[in-house]
Amino acid sequence: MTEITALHYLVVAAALFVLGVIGVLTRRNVVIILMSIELILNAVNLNLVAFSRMWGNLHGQLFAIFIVVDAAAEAAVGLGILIAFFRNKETINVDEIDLLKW
Amino acid sequence: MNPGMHSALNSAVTAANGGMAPVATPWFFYSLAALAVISGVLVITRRNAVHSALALIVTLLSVAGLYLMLYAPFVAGVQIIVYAGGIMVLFLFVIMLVNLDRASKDRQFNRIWPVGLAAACVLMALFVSVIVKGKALFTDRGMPLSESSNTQQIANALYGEAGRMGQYTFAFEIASLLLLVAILGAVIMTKKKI
Amino acid sequence: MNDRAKENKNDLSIHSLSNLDLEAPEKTYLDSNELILNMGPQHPATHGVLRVILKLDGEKVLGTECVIGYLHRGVEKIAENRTYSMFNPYVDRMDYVAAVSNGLGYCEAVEKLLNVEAPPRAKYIRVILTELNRIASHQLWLGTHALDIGAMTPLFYTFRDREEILKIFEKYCGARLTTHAFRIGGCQYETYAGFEKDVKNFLTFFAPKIDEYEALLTTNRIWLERTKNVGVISGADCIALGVTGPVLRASGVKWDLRKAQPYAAYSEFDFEIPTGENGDTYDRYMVRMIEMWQSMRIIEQAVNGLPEGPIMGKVPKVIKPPVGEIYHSIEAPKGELGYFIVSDGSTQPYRLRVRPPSFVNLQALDVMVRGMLVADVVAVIGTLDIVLGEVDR
Amino acid sequence: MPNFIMSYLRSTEALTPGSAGSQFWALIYVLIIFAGVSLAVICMNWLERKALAHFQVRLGPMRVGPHGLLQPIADAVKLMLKEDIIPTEADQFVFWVAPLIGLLAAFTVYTVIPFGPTQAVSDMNIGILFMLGVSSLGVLGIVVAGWASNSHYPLIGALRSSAQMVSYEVAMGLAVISAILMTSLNTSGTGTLSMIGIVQAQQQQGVWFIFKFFPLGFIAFAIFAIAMVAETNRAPFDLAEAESELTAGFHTEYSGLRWSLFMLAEYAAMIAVSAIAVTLWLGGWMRPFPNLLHAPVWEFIFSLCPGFTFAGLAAITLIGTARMPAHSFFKIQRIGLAVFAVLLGFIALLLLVIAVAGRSADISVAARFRDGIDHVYWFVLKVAVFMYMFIWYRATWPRYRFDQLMKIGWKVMLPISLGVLVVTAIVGVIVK
Repeated sequence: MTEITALHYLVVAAALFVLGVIGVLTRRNVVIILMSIELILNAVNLNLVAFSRMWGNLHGQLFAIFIVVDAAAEAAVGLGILIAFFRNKETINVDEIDLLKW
Repeated sequence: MNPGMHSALNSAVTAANGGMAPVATPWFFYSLAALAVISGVLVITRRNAVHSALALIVTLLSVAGLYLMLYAPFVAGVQIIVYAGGIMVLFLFVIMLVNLDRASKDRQFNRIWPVGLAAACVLMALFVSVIVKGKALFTDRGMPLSESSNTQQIANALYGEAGRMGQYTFAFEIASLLLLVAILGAVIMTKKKI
Repeated sequence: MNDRAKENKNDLSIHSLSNLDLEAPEKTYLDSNELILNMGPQHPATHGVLRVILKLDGEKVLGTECVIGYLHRGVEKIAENRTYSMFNPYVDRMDYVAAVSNGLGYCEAVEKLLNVEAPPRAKYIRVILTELNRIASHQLWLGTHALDIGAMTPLFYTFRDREEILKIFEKYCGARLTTHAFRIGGCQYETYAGFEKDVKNFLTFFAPKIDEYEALLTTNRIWLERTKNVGVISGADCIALGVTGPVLRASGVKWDLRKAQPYAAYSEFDFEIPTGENGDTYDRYMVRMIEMWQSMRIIEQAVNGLPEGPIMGKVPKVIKPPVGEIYHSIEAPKGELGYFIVSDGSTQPYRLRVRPPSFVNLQALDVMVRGMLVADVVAVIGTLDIVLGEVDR
Repeated sequence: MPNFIMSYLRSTEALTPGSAGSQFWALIYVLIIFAGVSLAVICMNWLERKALAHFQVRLGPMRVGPHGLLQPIADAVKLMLKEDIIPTEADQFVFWVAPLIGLLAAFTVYTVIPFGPTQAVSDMNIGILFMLGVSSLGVLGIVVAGWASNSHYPLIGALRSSAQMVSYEVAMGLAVISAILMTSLNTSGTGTLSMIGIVQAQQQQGVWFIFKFFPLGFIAFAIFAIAMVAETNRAPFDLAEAESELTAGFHTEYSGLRWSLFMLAEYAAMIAVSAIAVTLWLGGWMRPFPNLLHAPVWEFIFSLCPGFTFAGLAAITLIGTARMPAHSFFKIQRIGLAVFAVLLGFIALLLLVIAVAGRSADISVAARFRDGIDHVYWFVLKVAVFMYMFIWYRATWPRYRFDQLMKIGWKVMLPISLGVLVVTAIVGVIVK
């Protein structure tokens, strides 16, 4: 087998990124859309860490840590909005969330 | 405790600081990558949100494994603690709170799903072209990272060393502010009566 | 019962049995995500076969509904088909952990109807056995109550010590639980040789054991947190609901039939009636603990002053009370235990009605647990000290 | 013998097999630890039932084997043969996979637990982070089990326990950080997250972290000791499986083998968190006073401890054999107990021989072996104390209510652990 280079990781990350984009663009369930966003963020993280390895410095890893922080904040706020919304509309389908007020 | 303990200890410390042969093999990478991608597919195709969440956990853990292979143990640890242990529990919690059998019996994909899929395909084509054309760009450029002092180096970058501010100290503080805002936002959003 | 149940009397579904608005869970909604939880009849903390339907908001109790009758044996109807003497053993099966008290209440009621009186020695024996039984009942309450709140160990301690009381019962009348110790007009059995010594031994044996229970619980922080301000009920509410016994006294109402309407030989003894202040679970716990001490005091006085003499009053061979009705109540361990007997002059009661303390006290459950958490429901069921045999009869 | 077996044994560097890159020995260690933990869970099961019984003035299991020694095995066989019921309405796959998640999380952490300076599968650079992370995955198994059962009691139990575990993880993590902070109080000023490194830091500083900056280390330890009980859902924080309230909490619908997997995971997690506490605050594998009583004679005396412990156990067992009732009914049990006593005595003899042999030749195989036994012995002894404490808590205390539990977690433990962390940092800077 060949040695694993940064390219291999980029392929995996690209695949995860595309999967996340498909999830965001096609699913109706908001929870799954949020999970797809996590997939996208993970793909980005994987890229950053792979580049960090490629260049031999730590900036990529540090960025990845900041993105994890961001993901945590995003999940908390996103799920908070989801609950607030569910309380009012009793639905978690995005295409029913098409009004800017309720 | 044997008398030779202290010397053994010192040698252990020096050995840990020096580089050592990685145990990981290509086989390991391929299985982790396959696991990540397959469960990624499951995340976006499952009807039931809990199944999706479980699949996402598998993805996250295999990505953590990939981080370990990339000599980023601290990021892997953060990934496990924050993502798998924290965020996913939050997700499962919310899924249970809004547990609607209806949602899993509904139509799963929105009406414009062909458009979304097409857009994603275009994106994928872009990625493929970048990877194919720029293959030569992605080879190792720098010194291999040391796995054993990874945490210390990250700490130095975040908090600064020897009295100087680190490169990322300011960003770190901003991140804490972001988390604070997120906490407040989540509380305000979910609390019935404040 | 709601309207639906009235339409269909045979409908035993959860909806027909409940006053709660059970339609709500149909529309799950986060602001009112009410959850209907069926606690029992097979549940470790319902002390038998009580079924409590809980309406919950998360873990907060919005309302409760007790479904009883799983242990119904028709004791009151049986009484109409038995002679007065034949019915005597049946009352032991109501509150089976305080069988002696049940027997005492029934025998005294019939005696009142017959207008006979038990001789002093019989009365003293009755007091001794009843108070021993009160201690046994409180021990069982303490063990199960503590187990409900999560402390396993007191259960085994109390059962170990309760054994000593049951041994005395066994020696006295041959039965441990459903004793059938008394007869109408007195006692059937004379005390066995060494009875007084056994009882005195028990008193010296038991005093340090109460301290042992208290060492585990009374000042335990977790116990205090679990019982203080839990299941609070005011004295007025207690009286309105007819709640009696330690529950009433813990709410600050000093009402004990042993003092208020002395029966048996209680007027001759010196004892205190403990009362609480807050009417919470902790006060009820303390009241019962002090009651055990007071029972020991009474037993001590009774054993020391046990008079000589006959143990059976002048009762005809065939018990045929005159036409009339009588209500007689005693202070059972759980509260006021009353017997209402209507006699038509025959050998069998025309109608017999029991006022069981557990049944009446159980009504307070809803008042006590509204707004509390699920864990408190368990604590409150324990603190009410119900026996389903008595609730359902 | 092949090189891949011997190279690790011959290496003079004291490294764990994982760090030395010896996959073969890492695998052997994994198997040993897996078997050892399973055995420890079985012993713990027996001990809990017996100790709890004696707390509660009863005898506990007495029938299966002498003094119920074979009871856990009988239970295990029963549970394996029992029908495994999956409720019709349950989510089959998730119901099936939930106990495995818990078990996986509970057993994975053992890869970094150091039973000795080399007696660990691997010395991970992020050891303690890894342990906290993986052990926090256990909550997923519980949440998912409660959800998959599709029943009210398990759901409430799962929600309770997940909220509980997530909240106590915060206080736990902060207490752990204050211990990690203490590892950096050396000349170079760099701390470590490695489990072995933490114990070695205690060795270098000459003090267990529980006594460091007294009472700061002790408070952090106490917070961890409380949080770990909550983390493993044990009394008095066993709300998730509160028997009197929720019948059995999240595993109400589970039966047979799957239920026993939950139990296995719970006990394995208990041992794991105790091991963290021992590693972080109680000097891990170190024997008492390694820096004060370091004369060879003390070395020798302390190395006799494992042997004498087993000898004591053998003596107790012999006394038990002698005290068996003289009825013929007990004949087999008496023989069984005697055999057990002889077995324990044999182990004691072996350990004593190794200790004596290790004394005469300092760098020999026997000395290495003796040191290994010593390390594992002291580590296991310290963990066993915690295990006993778990039983003791259960026998003594009532159960907290959910809101009280949350109040303690967020309003008491979290501020205290934060305060301890800050004060530890300040004191550390001043001392330096």
